[in-house]
Amino acid sequence: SGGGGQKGPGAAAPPLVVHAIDSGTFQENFNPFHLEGVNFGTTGMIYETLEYFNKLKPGETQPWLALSHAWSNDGKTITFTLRQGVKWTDGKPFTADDVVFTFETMIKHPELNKSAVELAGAKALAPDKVQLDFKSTSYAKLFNISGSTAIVPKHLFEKENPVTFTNPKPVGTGPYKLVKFSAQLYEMTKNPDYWQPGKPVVPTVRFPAYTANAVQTGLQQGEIDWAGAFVPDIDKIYVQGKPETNKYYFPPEGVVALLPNLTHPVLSKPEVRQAISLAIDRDKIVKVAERGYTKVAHPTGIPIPGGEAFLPPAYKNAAYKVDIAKAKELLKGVDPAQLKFQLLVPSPFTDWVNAAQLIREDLAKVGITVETRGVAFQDWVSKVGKGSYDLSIRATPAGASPYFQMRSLLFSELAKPVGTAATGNYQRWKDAASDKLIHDYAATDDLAAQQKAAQGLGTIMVEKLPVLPLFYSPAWAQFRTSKYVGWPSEQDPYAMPSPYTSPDAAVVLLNLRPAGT
Amino acid sequence: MKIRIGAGILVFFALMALAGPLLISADPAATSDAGLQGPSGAHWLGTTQTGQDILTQIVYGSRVSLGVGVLSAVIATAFAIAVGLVGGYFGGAVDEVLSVLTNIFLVLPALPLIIVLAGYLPQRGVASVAVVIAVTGWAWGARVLRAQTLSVRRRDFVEAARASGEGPIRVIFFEILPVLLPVIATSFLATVVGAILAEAGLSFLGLADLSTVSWGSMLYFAQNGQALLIGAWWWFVPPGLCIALIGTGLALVNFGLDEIANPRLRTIKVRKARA
Amino acid sequence: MSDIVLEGRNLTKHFKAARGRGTVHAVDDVSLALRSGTASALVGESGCGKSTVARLLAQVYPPTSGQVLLRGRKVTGFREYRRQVQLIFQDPFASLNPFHRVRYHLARPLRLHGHARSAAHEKELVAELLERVSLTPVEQFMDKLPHELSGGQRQRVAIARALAVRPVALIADEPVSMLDVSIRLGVLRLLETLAAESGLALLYITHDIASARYFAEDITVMYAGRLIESGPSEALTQSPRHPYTQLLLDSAPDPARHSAPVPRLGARGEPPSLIAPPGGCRFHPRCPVAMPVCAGEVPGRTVLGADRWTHCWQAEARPTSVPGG
Amino acid sequence: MRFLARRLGFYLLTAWAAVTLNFLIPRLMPGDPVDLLVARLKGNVDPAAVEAMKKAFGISDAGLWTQYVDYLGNLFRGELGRSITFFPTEVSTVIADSLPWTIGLVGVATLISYVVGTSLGVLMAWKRGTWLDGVLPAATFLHAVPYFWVALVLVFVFGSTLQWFPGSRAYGLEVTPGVTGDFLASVAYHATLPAVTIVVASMADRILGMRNVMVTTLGEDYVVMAEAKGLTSRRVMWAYAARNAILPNITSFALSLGFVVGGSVLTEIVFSYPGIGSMLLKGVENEDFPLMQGIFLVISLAVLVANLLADLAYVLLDPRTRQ
Amino acid sequence: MNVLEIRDLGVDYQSNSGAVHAVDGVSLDLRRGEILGLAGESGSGKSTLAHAIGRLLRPPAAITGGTVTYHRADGGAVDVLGLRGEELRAFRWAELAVVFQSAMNSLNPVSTVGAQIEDVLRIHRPTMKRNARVERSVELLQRVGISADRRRSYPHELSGGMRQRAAIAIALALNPEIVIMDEPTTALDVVVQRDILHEISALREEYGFAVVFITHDLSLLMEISDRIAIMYAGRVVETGAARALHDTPRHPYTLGLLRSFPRLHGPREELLGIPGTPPDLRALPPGCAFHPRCGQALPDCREISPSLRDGVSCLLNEGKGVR
Ligand SMILES: Nc1ncnc2c1ncn2[C@@H]1O[C@H](COP(=O)(O)OP(=O)(O)OP(=O)(O)O)[C@@H](O)[C@H]1O
Ligand SMILES: Nc1ncnc2c1ncn2[C@@H]1O[C@H](COP(=O)(O)OP(=O)(O)OP(=O)(O)O)[C@@H](O)[C@H]1O
Ligand SMILES: [Mg+2]
Ligand SMILES: [Mg+2]
Ligand code: NI
Repeated sequence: SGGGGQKGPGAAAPPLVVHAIDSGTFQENFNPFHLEGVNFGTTGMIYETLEYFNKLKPGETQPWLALSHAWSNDGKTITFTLRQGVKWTDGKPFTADDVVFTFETMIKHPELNKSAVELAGAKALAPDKVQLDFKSTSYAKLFNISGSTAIVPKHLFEKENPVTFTNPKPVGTGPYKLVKFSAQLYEMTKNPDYWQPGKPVVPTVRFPAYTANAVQTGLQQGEIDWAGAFVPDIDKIYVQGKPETNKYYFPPEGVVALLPNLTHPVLSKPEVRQAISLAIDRDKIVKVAERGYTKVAHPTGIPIPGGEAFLPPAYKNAAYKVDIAKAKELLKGVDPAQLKFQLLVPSPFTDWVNAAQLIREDLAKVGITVETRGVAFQDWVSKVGKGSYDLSIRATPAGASPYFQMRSLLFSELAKPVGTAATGNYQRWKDAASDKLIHDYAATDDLAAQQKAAQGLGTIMVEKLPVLPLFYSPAWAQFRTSKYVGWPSEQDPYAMPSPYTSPDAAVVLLNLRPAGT
Repeated sequence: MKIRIGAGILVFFALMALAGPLLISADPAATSDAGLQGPSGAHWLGTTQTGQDILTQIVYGSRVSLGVGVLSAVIATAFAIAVGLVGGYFGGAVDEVLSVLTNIFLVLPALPLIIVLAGYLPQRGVASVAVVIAVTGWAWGARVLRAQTLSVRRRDFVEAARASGEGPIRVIFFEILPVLLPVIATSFLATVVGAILAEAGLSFLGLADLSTVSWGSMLYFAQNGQALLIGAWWWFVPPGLCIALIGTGLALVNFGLDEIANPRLRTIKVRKARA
Repeated sequence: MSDIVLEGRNLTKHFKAARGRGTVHAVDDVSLALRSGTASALVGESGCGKSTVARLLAQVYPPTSGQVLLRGRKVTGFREYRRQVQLIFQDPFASLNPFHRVRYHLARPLRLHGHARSAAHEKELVAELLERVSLTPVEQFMDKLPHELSGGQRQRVAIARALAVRPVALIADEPVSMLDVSIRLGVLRLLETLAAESGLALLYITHDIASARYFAEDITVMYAGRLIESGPSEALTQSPRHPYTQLLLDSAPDPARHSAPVPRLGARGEPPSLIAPPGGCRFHPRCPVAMPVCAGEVPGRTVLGADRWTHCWQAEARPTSVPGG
Repeated sequence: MRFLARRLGFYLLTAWAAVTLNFLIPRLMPGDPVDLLVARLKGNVDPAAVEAMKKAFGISDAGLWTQYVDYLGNLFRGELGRSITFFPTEVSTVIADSLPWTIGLVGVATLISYVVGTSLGVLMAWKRGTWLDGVLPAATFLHAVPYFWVALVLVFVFGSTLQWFPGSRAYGLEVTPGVTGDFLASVAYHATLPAVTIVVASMADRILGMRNVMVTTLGEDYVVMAEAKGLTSRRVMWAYAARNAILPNITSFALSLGFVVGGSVLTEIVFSYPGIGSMLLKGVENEDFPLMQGIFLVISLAVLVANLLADLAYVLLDPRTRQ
Repeated sequence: MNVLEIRDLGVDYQSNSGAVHAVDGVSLDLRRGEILGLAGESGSGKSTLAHAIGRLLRPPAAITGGTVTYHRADGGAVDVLGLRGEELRAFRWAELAVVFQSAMNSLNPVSTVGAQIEDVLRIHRPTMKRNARVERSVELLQRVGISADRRRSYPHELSGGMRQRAAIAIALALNPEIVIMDEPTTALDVVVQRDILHEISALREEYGFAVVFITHDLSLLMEISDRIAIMYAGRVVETGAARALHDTPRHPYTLGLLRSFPRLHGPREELLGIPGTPPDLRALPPGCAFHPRCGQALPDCREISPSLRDGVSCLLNEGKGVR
């Protein structure tokens, strides 16, 4: 493509105003290694990953800075073939050295390796070939390796301490460049030398600072073109009777489940969990607590649509149905005096607080007394982590494939003894069959084999009820089609529509085209 | 007059807190399909987004709001009495230390301190919130009480009691304390207002227990539910109004007490002087 | 001459001045004796240290130096001392706790000092006390709160409270200066009778030297923290020996004078600061007849006869003549 | 001067107390920011990474005393640690960015509130028995209204319903920060509602306080005498009565600053104002202990300085303290 | 040659529990250049009367009736109670000045003594130059025995006696015809009191102003005043030349008062005092207010309220009083 970029009608194209993360002010931090505090857009728009994973279609990947990858050594080595002719925005070429530097930095500074990729080493085999070695089989971690690690320019980063470097003048390979920064607004313009010819079409992207409150007004007054906000009453505040232009799309991103503490003598009984599940009116929770913005979860917990292939065939069409009579029947053998639980919720999550209230009302109908307790977020983290709760509500992210979700939900190694903080499997599910299926999944690169393992895990979810899925946690995305069209939709879920997901947001931007074309 | 209006307001809210839940025995958290309805015959004050009845919430919330207010004021006042009276009565080094402590807590900004403390608080139940508010709210009373004790201590009747052989404890609690009761009442009432406001602020920031219905948590949910933007004034007006009204009631009683002590403060009808 | 009940010897009291600006020499080297059945007066202008002397004698303050003797002995027990020496304060509006009834004010000392055997006895004693101070009908007064009493009545309650302890010495610190002229007399008379009847040693502190003449047998005059002259009241008021006493007597209004314009006095200026009191005789800066020695040395006590003495270099020089202009 | 020296000593002591309190609170309270961060990362964290993070956040296992000494040392160098929310930005930077907004907003609002409130109090005391007495019940009511509720109502009425003033942010999207007329105008326009909130909510205290002191002062002999001297009402009211009544009012004003700052925290949050209050809430929500503490410290010290200024004003205004 | 004539003056304090008739039908004359003593027990209405004359009453006090007439030296008469606005301001201090009981309270604590004198000059003598004002204030201070360098002293830097002198100096600033002194020496001790009294009488000789001198120390009044009025329960019960009042008091109350003062000189007399306590002005006994305390009360005293005739208001001896 031409060095000067497109002139003509494109030059008059309006800027896109984006609200990604609630924030009163921005700090000048564009270091993609950072998870907290880094400004949105750093990964995706400025820095890019090796490959792109569509989280809405598990298994669908796209080459990005890497053209392809190849596993060897039983999943302990991966080799990437890199795209040629890509340039950093300062004109220097993008090479294998940059990739090696990026991964070596993660080895040197474990605190930057936030997704726990078990890297052992990185080396450049050729200017366009990079080999990464791992301590263990890492098929399942491909997303963390190539889908979420942003590659940084070695020639600039090697001069800095990557842990504390805030990178105020970022130089990336991505479609946009930072041009303006102030505490309440930063702005990016398109990279004229971007490697995807003719793209991006949106010339300017502006990121004003909005807090959770302010963004509502911003949406109402039409200041924002693209937001990822929870809007309590979306019809009134955002749509305002213009559904053709003021659109939104809330695809499932993970699953919110009721966690029964399996070390509890009563909750460890499957029939009790079954009864609880039968008594809960999930439709009402979705309608009242979640304002109808999401859907009741599939009993396997795997997000639908998108994850159909991972569903066990027997339960493909399974759905929850309230059955009070059956629930009562199941509880016959349990001493009613023991059916008293405390439901722990983080009180800042108001929708969960409301859901807890509904669960309480539902369970009361089958003779289970629930006391809902709202606690501070960190207290909830610590209590659930340590297993000192009866019932709780928690979200598990889907990740780029059901593996992460299932591992986090069911892997017995994550279940720590009560009193020790766990990082997953908070309900403390210990089941050899589940563990084997998780191992099977991780040990293969073959999609069919992976799907089979996932189906096995799904069956366990439905039959044994280690956790009780409630509803999908939605990804929030509001976008106006008055300036640009081409947004993801249920019909064409090519990327997560939320502006706060990276690098998906960049993919969305690259797909936009002016309204009326 | 002021006292009467103020006391009327307070009695109203006290009745609401004590007897209200007996009359309206609904669950304040109970949801329904009728979300976001304006005031009507079925829901006198309308409903929240999740269909909770606002009147029920107001009635039950009064318990928490008043409870936190009164509880922390009791704790703070007890502390203020201890510090103020002991320091003021004994004087000397004890007083120096106590009054520096008091002054420190006086200048430290209370709400930020409460926020920070609450931020660390693992359990944000009613009692712990009340304690945190009390911790930051006693200094004002202690300062006033100390100053008053200093002046009362010099009064002849205290000297006289000592001269007739009374011991210090008896002098403090039987001679000085009763005289300070109006001051204590004033500072107690002021602390209640402060504590109710602080609790509301904390809840509004989501730093109190939100699964208990209080006026503050109602405002939190109203704010989170964007009651403002969707024009659901019936959601955020009543709790705020209740807080303000109860504060007004307490303040009116307080000003009334002040006016009894200092009649000059009364508002007066000026009669035309003889022409 | 009756025996000495309470005696202060060389009492000195220094206070730390407010905000740490030096020392207040409130009382310096004051010796004073009270005899049973006798009313003595301590006279001096405002701020000269009268109340401080009273409080030292009542052992409300510990003296900086000097000692207080009760019947010739030092008493250390706090309560024991209170049982013997009682104080009546200037302001009847302030000396009763507005919260307690008359009965409480009188019953507390009775109980504290173990005079009451039972509740009934206590009530009896309270009634007796009220009767002694002429607050009748006693039943009616017993249950009154201080604000329901007039100033004179309050002062009577205060006196009754002091009496409840059954002291041997009573110190009345300006007991009537806050009362209306017309009711002063009654209270003073009451004190006078009590001293005479029950053999109390009474110290009457006042700045009104005329009332001292009427109600005390002897008068001691104080100036800027020191005693300057003492003598039987009639003799002292009719023939003062110290120039300050003279001045005090001259200054007192005399209704018989009818002499506008008011004559200028021999001395001018105001009482000295007690933080840096003048050296020598403290009166010398204002004294119309000061001699060089007055500024240099503190005059010693010149005994002028039975119970009469003064601290003045003039008296030293001319022991029998009356100084002043 | 002695008075000032004493006050200065007191403020130093208080500053030290605030600093120490700040040090102790996190160490006496349970909770570990790294656990929280791990929770937010939703699992999948390497234990080695946790350890490394602890180091990065400056969480130390050293003895309390050593930590205290280090802490004081860092403080003297102006190092407040790194924010967790805005990692790796230094807390001091975060504060430096947000403090000017708060100082500007609170400063101007407090000034207005003080001047208007005090003048109104003076007038109300002076004109007792006129229609101005009607302000009294209103002030009593406002005195008890939570700041954030006033803010909400103002946003509702003037922000969303009438749309006269913006209900959020500190300046418009269309202007670029800088010393330009456009920018300053935008800042003033955006600050209107928050400032009005603080003024409305804090003014009642000033009115009531000043009125009461003033009423008492008006009964003083020197005011009666000033009137007897045949001075004009204005002169009696201001030079004699208000001039004296303002003295006790200054002290109570200084002490109320803490409340105003507290109220402004809530106000900023409602208005998404980029000041220190919003940052404090962000810190609390994210368990960003370094940030929380840094902000609390700065607020405390700012209130202390304001108090010191009030003391200075007192000394200037009251000849009795000038010795 | 009256400079001031008070006729049937009444002042009430309005209160919820009924009106207090603090001054009730008082008629008095003040002659040019004389000292009129006003005596009476606490609460008998002396200050209220003084304030009423100076038009200094504040609500809840209200004048209920009567007149106060001021006669200028040139013969013109002024209805004092009818003065409004500018007239009243001009009348104040230029014609009638006031010295209050406690100088500490009647001097503005935050302004210098000199400034408080110059304040009067500036308002009343707008044409006077600054230098002239300073000169005049120095002159006045020196006249009352305060050295010129004290002009810039604040009240708290002066001793009690000096403050009282300063208050007198302020009162004399405009050479008024009348000076009202409300217990100007009560707070001072006898020696200083005598000094001040001397000063007052000397100044009066020099300037020839008339003085209303209020105190409850009757013996002091007897010494300094030309004529005396005795007040009881808001009424004047006896007036007369000081000597006459002393030698032949006609009202039993006056007699009682005289017999309450112990004498310093001469033989010891028997002190009689007055039994009972002063009445509550809210519930005055019917008839002569003094009758419950009067040893010689007639049955009629209980019903008939006597009026002031020939300088006494008493029913005894057909209205001639005790003797
Ligand atoms: N507790 C105290 N601390 C410091 N100074 C004191 C204290 N008590 C009294 N003084 C000072 O000691 C001096 C004597 O005071 P004292 O009260 O004994 O005088 P007084 O003769 O009783 O005066 P008055 O007639 O006004 O009652 C005064 O200068 C007073 O200021
Ligand atoms: N503001 C007021 N409200 C009600 N009553 C008042 C008020 N001020 C004074 N009084 C009453 O008016 C009466 C006269 O008071 P006033 O001050 O004139 O007496 P006084 O003779 O000057 O007494 P004192 O010798 O104590 O100064 C008193 O009974 C008093 O209680
Ligand atoms: Mg005294
Ligand atoms: Mg008076
Ligand atoms: Ni005579």
